[in-house]
Amino acid sequence: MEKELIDFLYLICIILFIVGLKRLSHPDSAKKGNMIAGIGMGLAIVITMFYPMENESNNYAWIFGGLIIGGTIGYIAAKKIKMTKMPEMVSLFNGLGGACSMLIAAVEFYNLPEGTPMMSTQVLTIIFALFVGSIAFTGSIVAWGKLDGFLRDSLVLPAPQIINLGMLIVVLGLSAYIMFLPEMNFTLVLVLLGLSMVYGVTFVTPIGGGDMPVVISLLNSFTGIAAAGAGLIYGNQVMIVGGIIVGAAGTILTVLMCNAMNRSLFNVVIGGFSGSGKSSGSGREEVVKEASHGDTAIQLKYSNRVLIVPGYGLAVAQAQHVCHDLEKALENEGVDVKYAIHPVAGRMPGHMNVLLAEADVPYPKLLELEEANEQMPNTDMVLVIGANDVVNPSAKNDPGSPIYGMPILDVELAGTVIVLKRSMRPGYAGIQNPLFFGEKTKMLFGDAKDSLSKLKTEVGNA
Amino acid sequence: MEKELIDFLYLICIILFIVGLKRLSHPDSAKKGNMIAGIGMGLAIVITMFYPMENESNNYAWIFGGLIIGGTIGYIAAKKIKMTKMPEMVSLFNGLGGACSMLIAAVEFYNLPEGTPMMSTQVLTIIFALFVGSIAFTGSIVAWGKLDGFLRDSLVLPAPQIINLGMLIVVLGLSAYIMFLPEMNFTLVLVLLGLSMVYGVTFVTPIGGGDMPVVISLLNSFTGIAAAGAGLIYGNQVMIVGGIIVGAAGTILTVLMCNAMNRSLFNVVIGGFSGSGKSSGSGREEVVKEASHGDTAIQLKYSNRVLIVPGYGLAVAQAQHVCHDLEKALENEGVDVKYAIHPVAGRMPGHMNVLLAEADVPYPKLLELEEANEQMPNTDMVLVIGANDVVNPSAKNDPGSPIYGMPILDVELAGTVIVLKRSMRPGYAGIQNPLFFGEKTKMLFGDAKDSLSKLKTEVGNA
Amino acid sequence: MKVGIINEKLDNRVAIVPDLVKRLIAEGNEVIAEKGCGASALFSDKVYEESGAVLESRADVLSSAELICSIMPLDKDDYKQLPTEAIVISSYQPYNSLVKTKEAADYKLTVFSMDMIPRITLAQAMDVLSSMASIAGYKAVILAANHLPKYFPMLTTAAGSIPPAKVLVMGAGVAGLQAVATAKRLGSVVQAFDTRTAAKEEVESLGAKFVEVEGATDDKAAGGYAVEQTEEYKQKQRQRIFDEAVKSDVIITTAQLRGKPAPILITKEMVEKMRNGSVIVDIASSTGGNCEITEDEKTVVKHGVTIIGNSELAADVPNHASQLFSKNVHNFIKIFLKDGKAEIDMENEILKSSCITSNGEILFGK
Amino acid sequence: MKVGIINEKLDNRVAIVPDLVKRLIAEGNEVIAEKGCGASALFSDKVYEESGAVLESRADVLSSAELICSIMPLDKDDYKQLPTEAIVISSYQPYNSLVKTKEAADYKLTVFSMDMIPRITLAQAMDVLSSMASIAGYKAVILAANHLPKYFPMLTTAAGSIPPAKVLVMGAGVAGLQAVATAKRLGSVVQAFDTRTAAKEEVESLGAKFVEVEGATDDKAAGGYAVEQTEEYKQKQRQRIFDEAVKSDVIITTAQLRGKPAPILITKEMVEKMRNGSVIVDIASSTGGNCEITEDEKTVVKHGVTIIGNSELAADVPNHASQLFSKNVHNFIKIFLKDGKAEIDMENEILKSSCITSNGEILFGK
Amino acid sequence: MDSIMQFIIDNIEMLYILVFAVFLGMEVISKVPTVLHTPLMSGANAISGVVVIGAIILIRNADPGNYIILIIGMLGIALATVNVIGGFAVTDRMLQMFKKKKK
Amino acid sequence: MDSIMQFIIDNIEMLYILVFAVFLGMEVISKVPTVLHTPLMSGANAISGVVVIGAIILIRNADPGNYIILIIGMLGIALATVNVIGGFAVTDRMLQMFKKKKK
Ligand SMILES: NC(=O)c1ccc[n+]([C@@H]2O[C@H](COP(=O)([O-])OP(=O)(O)OC[C@H]3O[C@@H](n4cnc5c(N)ncnc54)[C@H](OP(=O)(O)O)[C@@H]3O)[C@@H](O)[C@H]2O)c1
Ligand SMILES: NC(=O)c1ccc[n+]([C@@H]2O[C@H](COP(=O)([O-])OP(=O)(O)OC[C@H]3O[C@@H](n4cnc5c(N)ncnc54)[C@H](OP(=O)(O)O)[C@@H]3O)[C@@H](O)[C@H]2O)c1
Ligand SMILES: NC(=O)c1ccc[n+]([C@@H]2O[C@H](COP(=O)([O-])OP(=O)(O)OC[C@H]3O[C@@H](n4cnc5c(N)ncnc54)[C@H](O)[C@@H]3O)[C@@H](O)[C@H]2O)c1
Ligand SMILES: NC(=O)c1ccc[n+]([C@@H]2O[C@H](COP(=O)([O-])OP(=O)(O)OC[C@H]3O[C@@H](n4cnc5c(N)ncnc54)[C@H](O)[C@@H]3O)[C@@H](O)[C@H]2O)c1
Repeated sequence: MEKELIDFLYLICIILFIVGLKRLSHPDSAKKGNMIAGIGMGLAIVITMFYPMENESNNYAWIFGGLIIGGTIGYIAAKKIKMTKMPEMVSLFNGLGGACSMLIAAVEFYNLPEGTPMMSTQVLTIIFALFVGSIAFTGSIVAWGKLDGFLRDSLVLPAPQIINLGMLIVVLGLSAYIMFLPEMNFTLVLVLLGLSMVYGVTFVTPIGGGDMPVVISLLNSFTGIAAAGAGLIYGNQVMIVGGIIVGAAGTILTVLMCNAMNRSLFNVVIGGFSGSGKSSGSGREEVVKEASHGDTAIQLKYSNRVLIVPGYGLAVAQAQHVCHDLEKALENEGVDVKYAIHPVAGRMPGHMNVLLAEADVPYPKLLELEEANEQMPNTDMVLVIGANDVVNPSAKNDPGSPIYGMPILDVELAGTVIVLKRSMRPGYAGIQNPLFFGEKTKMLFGDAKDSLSKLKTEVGNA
Repeated sequence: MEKELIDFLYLICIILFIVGLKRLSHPDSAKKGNMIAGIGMGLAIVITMFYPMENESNNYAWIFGGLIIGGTIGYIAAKKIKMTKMPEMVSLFNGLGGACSMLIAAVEFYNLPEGTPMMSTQVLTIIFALFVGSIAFTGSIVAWGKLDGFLRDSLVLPAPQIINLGMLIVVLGLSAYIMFLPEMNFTLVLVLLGLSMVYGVTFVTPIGGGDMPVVISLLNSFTGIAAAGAGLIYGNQVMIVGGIIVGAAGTILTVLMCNAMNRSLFNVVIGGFSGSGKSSGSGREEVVKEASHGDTAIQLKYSNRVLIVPGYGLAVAQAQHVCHDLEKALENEGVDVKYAIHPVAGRMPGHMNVLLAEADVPYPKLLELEEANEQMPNTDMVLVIGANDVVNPSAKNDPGSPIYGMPILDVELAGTVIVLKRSMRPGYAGIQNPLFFGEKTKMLFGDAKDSLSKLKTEVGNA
Repeated sequence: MKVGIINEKLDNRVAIVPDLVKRLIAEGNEVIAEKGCGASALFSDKVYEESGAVLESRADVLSSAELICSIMPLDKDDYKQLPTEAIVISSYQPYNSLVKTKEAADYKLTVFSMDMIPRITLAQAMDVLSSMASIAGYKAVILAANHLPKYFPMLTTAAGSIPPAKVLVMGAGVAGLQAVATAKRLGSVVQAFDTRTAAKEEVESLGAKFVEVEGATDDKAAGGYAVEQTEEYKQKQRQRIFDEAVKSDVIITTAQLRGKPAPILITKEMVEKMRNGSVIVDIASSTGGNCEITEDEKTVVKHGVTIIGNSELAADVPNHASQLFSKNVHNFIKIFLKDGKAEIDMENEILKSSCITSNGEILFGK
Repeated sequence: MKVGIINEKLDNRVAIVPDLVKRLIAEGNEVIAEKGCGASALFSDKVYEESGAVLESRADVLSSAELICSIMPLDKDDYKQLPTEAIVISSYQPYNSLVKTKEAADYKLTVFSMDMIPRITLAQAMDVLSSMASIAGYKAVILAANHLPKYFPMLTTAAGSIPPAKVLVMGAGVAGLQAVATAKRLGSVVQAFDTRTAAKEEVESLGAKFVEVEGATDDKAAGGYAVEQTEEYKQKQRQRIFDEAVKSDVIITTAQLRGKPAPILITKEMVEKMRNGSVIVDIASSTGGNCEITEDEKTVVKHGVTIIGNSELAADVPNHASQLFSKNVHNFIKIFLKDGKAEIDMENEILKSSCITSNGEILFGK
Repeated sequence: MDSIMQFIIDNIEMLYILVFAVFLGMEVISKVPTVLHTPLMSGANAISGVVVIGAIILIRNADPGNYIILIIGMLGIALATVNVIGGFAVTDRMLQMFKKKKK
Repeated sequence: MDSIMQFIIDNIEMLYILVFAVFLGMEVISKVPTVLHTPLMSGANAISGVVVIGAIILIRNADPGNYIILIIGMLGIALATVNVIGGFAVTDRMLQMFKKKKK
């Protein structure tokens, strides 16, 4: 086929990528978007088989071999992995993509015709692809390890900032040196490759486990850029444009993720991801997991049964109206929402009744303790809003606790528990609550009214 | 300068256009966005002065003459025009841009070297620019006339759909004919130009005045496409890309505007804009102006004082909570919001008090009739929510009215009045309300709860 | 014009409050008030004096006033002392009984009965039926809450849960709607009944539930007053009310028919089936009551149910009730009192409808 | 175990309601009830019988019961008939007066006073102080609304506007908070006062305003009970209360100090300056009242202000109050009653604190 | 037709640019709040005055003696400039109302 | 440096394309709800496996006897394909939870 025709077909692939990404960014169309992008990729691979070459030895057997092996492994891995392990998987996949760029760059360096001037765009391009691909490769592997747990967070480098800066200078210096040489020195290239891979490791290692999603997104954009670099080597449009688009999208996504965590891009890129105390504990200590408004909202929206446990904090925040609004928004989405009223929630008998009546929550939506506890196992999500003592499992488990013997709402029987409060401070009884460190629990810190209205907005958006 | 360098600089202009448009689509950055786009345009004009030409006769005097004349007229017109007349102005401006494309295309046809084959991309391009530019030109002028009022809406063509289709076939046929001729026939080109202009007129004429904003947006995208067409004639990147971007953006904007009016693009393009009864009255009859949620929200947000007049409809819609939410959202934006409580609003004494107390509206926010009427002249906007009789000026002006003599809330003393109700149906007294046809009044049809929650969302977005 | 205020013998309210005295004087009138007239409505003689009223004995007030304002009709003793040209503004409720009207006619007095003012938009500001009914609706709920041996709102406490009280409001006119609103405020579960079709929307506009009984005769033409319903409808209605009533903790009845006895909505049988301790407040008691065994102006306990028959509940909120009543009176007076002079134009719809007797002739019903 | 229920001589409530009778019997006990014991709380003898209780005369109940439950302390006549090994569960309020306790000690009875149960989390379900105070807070507002010659909520009507009533709640404990909530529900403007620092947040959590007086002595250590304040503070407080009180239409006072007379928060002077027709409900009246001129268990009108002194308002909502009280009693009994047998472990904190006399010895205060 | 196909193949990169420009134009606008519809339309309209570039090129190319073309060209420049300058100025005025008020 | 400048000038249209691609990449994502961050990242990651094209070209160009290159190339293809196939499949699974439930 003519190269121009191929390029025209590649344009279609690119359009499919763009449309796919676009659709991926809306919940309703995301699944389709993913498929569209996949079709684009398939088309690109097929087209490439017909790409006109100087030296068409083709070697289709090798190609199909690679495709089949990779495809099988990828598919099985994706299907077998547990839902909770998906981010790790993405990170690993991403590393493999980076590795491919790296390999291509290395081979192309090796393939460079005798006497190619080193100081050329071509060499620059190859070095770029090599460098970025290597970082994406090893960085992703480290991120994977951290998320999966086989690499410990506590493995800390001394003065990571300085090490990273040093590594960067060395790698860039070596690259320049290679280009200034009169002719190719493949050994040096291999050294460069090695150093780049090490840099990938030192880049990610200092970063706390809680920030890994951001890092993965960043490394993903690196992979995209590396792919674009590899594309430049061949002047291949779909690689260049596809890679750049992923690079740009990944960068923006990284920024968005930082924003969602209330961190700045600067803090992330320069500040070396100095893990925020709260989210990155050191494995053995009790760790509090923080929830995000977005994820909570989507989880709520796609639940079947939700139980709201209001407490004194709901009253303090005067969040009863917003709470009712959220409840109605969820009901609109087909979620069954009820309230579990603990007899001593709040600070006076019937405190919660007063509040919820004010917000016009219909009486049949209120469940009493026993009823609520019966329904707990069939409940997908519990929203604990400014309650504390009334959901404290110590009352059941810890005979030494001052509240031992008080009946509580057994929220841990439900699928997921989200606790809305401002801090880790205790409630009326003045005691710590083990629920907050529970397997199923996530904390959504902030004033209850704020958090609820954000949740409501996100439920509307999602 | 080298053409490539120019193209590189043009890229910068294009980036400025894109960034400008991007910013124009957010309220906070819109002003800057406009400036950025303007800078891009200035840069493009300057660069073009250095564009390499085969035949550089330059004729700078003519160029500067044109720029100065056009610039002066444009600037003065833009500054002098009344705020309310701006849409007309935009339409007129747009027509002039289209006219320029048309002129360029005509001249370039005329300039075609002897013996150019007619069946060529070049000729096709020129004809395209000529055709689209002409439509944009005359269409915009008609739209301007309709908005300004010097062209009457009642000027109706018989069977406009058929006329338009016929015109289109004739124009396309003539274009094809010209291209199939062995050599250029400039007379025919002038005929084509004339017919295209007529088509522009017949295209817009059947459309009701209320739909003009949509039409202007559509014609604007035509102008952009025409500019791109003209750009193709010269292979000029900034014209091509700039024109295409405006064309695409204009088309999307048109669709968005249709959506905001609850009309489909189909209804607009094929259905020949058959004016919806409500918004396009025939000049002399009393016309009800409909407000959009977006515009109302922005007006509210940028008001200093807003008065809410609740009525029975607020109670029927049970919209008291949303109403309070909107009030708080506005207060957050620094707007002073009060409620004007008419003594007989609702269906029982104190009906509004009961509602607003339920929503926890603080008592000091409630004004009585006399107080409210005193404040009316200092009020920027009045939101009449499901009230009718209590704001009916007939009680003051029309001795024959059954409610003559009842004290009313004199909302017409305020800057703007937005009435939220579901239809034009009368209230308790069963009589029509002249307020709804008033100079300052706009209707926001729909259930009060719906409308209010949309307003609240828009206030948040804007 | 000399305006007289007297002490109501059977009522806590007063027809003209001190605030209004000031206004009347500012408008060029004189005001003479019987000593102690405002006491039970918590307006002391001192305040009256400060407002400019001259305090006199009842006899003096009656004999010198040109315009007498009262809440309840005067009696024969009073008439004797009044000059015949005196104008009386009061509530004679001629639809319920013409006795008082006849007495006034005998003395050739001109009487405007505030309750006869037509319920047109223009007259809303004079509508004592509305203003008093509104207070009665509120008070009925407060009374019921006070008598009920239970809580109104729902309450979940360490010592167990208390379900919300069930309140049924019969007749969703002005009083009924206000009762609905007040009962809802207090946290009870409220249902309401009415035969007017518009009532459903009105009840729902207060967030309460409407108990629908199909087949009601519509009454748009009756200008806001209820009309008598068919027998079949009444039967259906009784069954539905029966079912709801026996489940209710509180029933508030307000259904009235102008010039007719109030419809019986709660039978003796229903009362017997109601839970012990339940409360019925019957605002329609003066025209016979909506409950079969209501005793007017009495609170009785029958079959374990407390039945309060009181059509003048507004008198139990005398301070505010007097304020609203005076405002109504003032708005009414303004129609014919210009610069301290009465100019009565009998063509005026409001005056025509509300003048029940003049010159010895009974105009009511004409 | 034979559980006895007696008719309260001075109270409308009953210590054990029929629902609880069923439970007790299911748990292996017998229940004997005095005829008519539940009548005033609207539980008929028939229902008691249906629940499984044996109805007897008072004498029979007293002489055969092993465990007697009552709301108010028994009197000497009763003691005479009781076997000495009998256990009495009631509210003796020994902090206020030891007379009744001494009498019981004289007869060597074992008395558990429900009001002495410590206010720890575990005992919340037995806390009669809370459950009764909560009802009292509600009832206080209903009573006030019933006595006030005004409307509680704001009302804009064709006959003029009525401003909302101003309610001041003093002491924001259980009763006070419930009063705040109820008054807010009714649409009045509510302010509340308390010396506890946590009270501000609690009051605001009900949407009402807290009247701040700076310089209060904190009481975190006192386990929920209020402590006495400094003289300077009291002065400041009195001034602030003065200012607010004279502007209020309704004042509800609930401030109590355990074992001491209630603090005087409303002086005679303040009452004099209050508007005519205002209402004060003093829940602290049994320990002297927060208002200087409160008369316990009486409703008096002084200086134009209605002052209701009643510390047992819960008795005015007898049906629900009895339900809650029984639930409290039941939760308490469950501590020591296993399979119909009493196993009293005096090491148990709750039993230890609430047992005020046993074996002729007064344990209260030990 | 062949020539058009050829044209496309010859200008494949141009085609990329066009397609991307269309996407960009659409994307940039896609989530504008209703309140900005009119100003945005006005701003886009000003940019569509980019056709002025064409008129400038036309004149610069023209024979200095060919007055017809020069006049038409100048007219074109003037018209398009009205569109550009007027357009940006009007947009700016419309956007005045979005100025934040001080609280 | 000059050569780089020259490179840019020679490939001006490529530059347009690149710039537009960057813009498009950014625009397309700019308003994604937080809940979609992870799936979107995963989807973008799958697309970044487009580098597989490079590996294919590499092999197709390679000397059929040069086993080192062929093996490395095949490895590259395999790795990139894991990225592509695995990426799309994982994304798809993540998006399962967005399926609308029937009301
Ligand atoms: N019901 C009664 O009659 C009564 C009477 C007296 C005492 N009590 C006691 O009160 C307790 C009631 O339990 P509970 O679970 O309702 O309350 P809680 O245990 O006191 O916990 C309330 C929680 O709400 C959070 N909170 C406060 N303000 C908030 C805001 N604006 N936004 C979000 N969260 C907020 C606080 O955490 P942050 O500070 O971290 O936000 C606090 O941990 C029990 O211990 C009960 O024994 C009850
Ligand atoms: N306050 C009293 O004591 C009392 C007692 C009896 C009578 N009235 C009379 O009632 C009237 C009160 O005046 P008003 O202005 O409050 O009410 P109104 O004149 O009855 O008008 C209410 C308006 O609300 C609109 N509406 C109804 N449902 C709505 C919904 N869900 N969403 C949005 N709009 C809705 C209706 O128009 P659409 O159908 O087009 O939506 C209607 O025009 C006066 O005429 C008064 O005399 C008052
Ligand atoms: N035009 C005005 O401005 C104006 C002023 C005041 C009242 N109104 C209207 O007049 C109407 C009646 O007011 P009112 O309170 O004085 O009426 P009312 O006291 O005469 O009757 C009270 C209610 O009882 C209802 N009723 C009658 N028979 C019944 C039955 N058998 N079963 C159930 N309900 C029955 C009536 O429909 C009415 O709603 C209301 O709709 C009110 O809004 C209008
Ligand atoms: N631990 C528990 O589970 C539990 C159970 C019940 C009550 N409590 C708490 O105990 C506290 C007191 O409850 P209560 O209602 O029985 O108390 P109470 O009846 O003893 O006193 C009522 C209120 O009056 C206040 N007060 C005392 N002196 C005052 C003064 N001079 N001025 C103003 N206010 C004064 C007190 O601070 C208290 O809030 C409350 O905070 C309540 O939440 C805790």
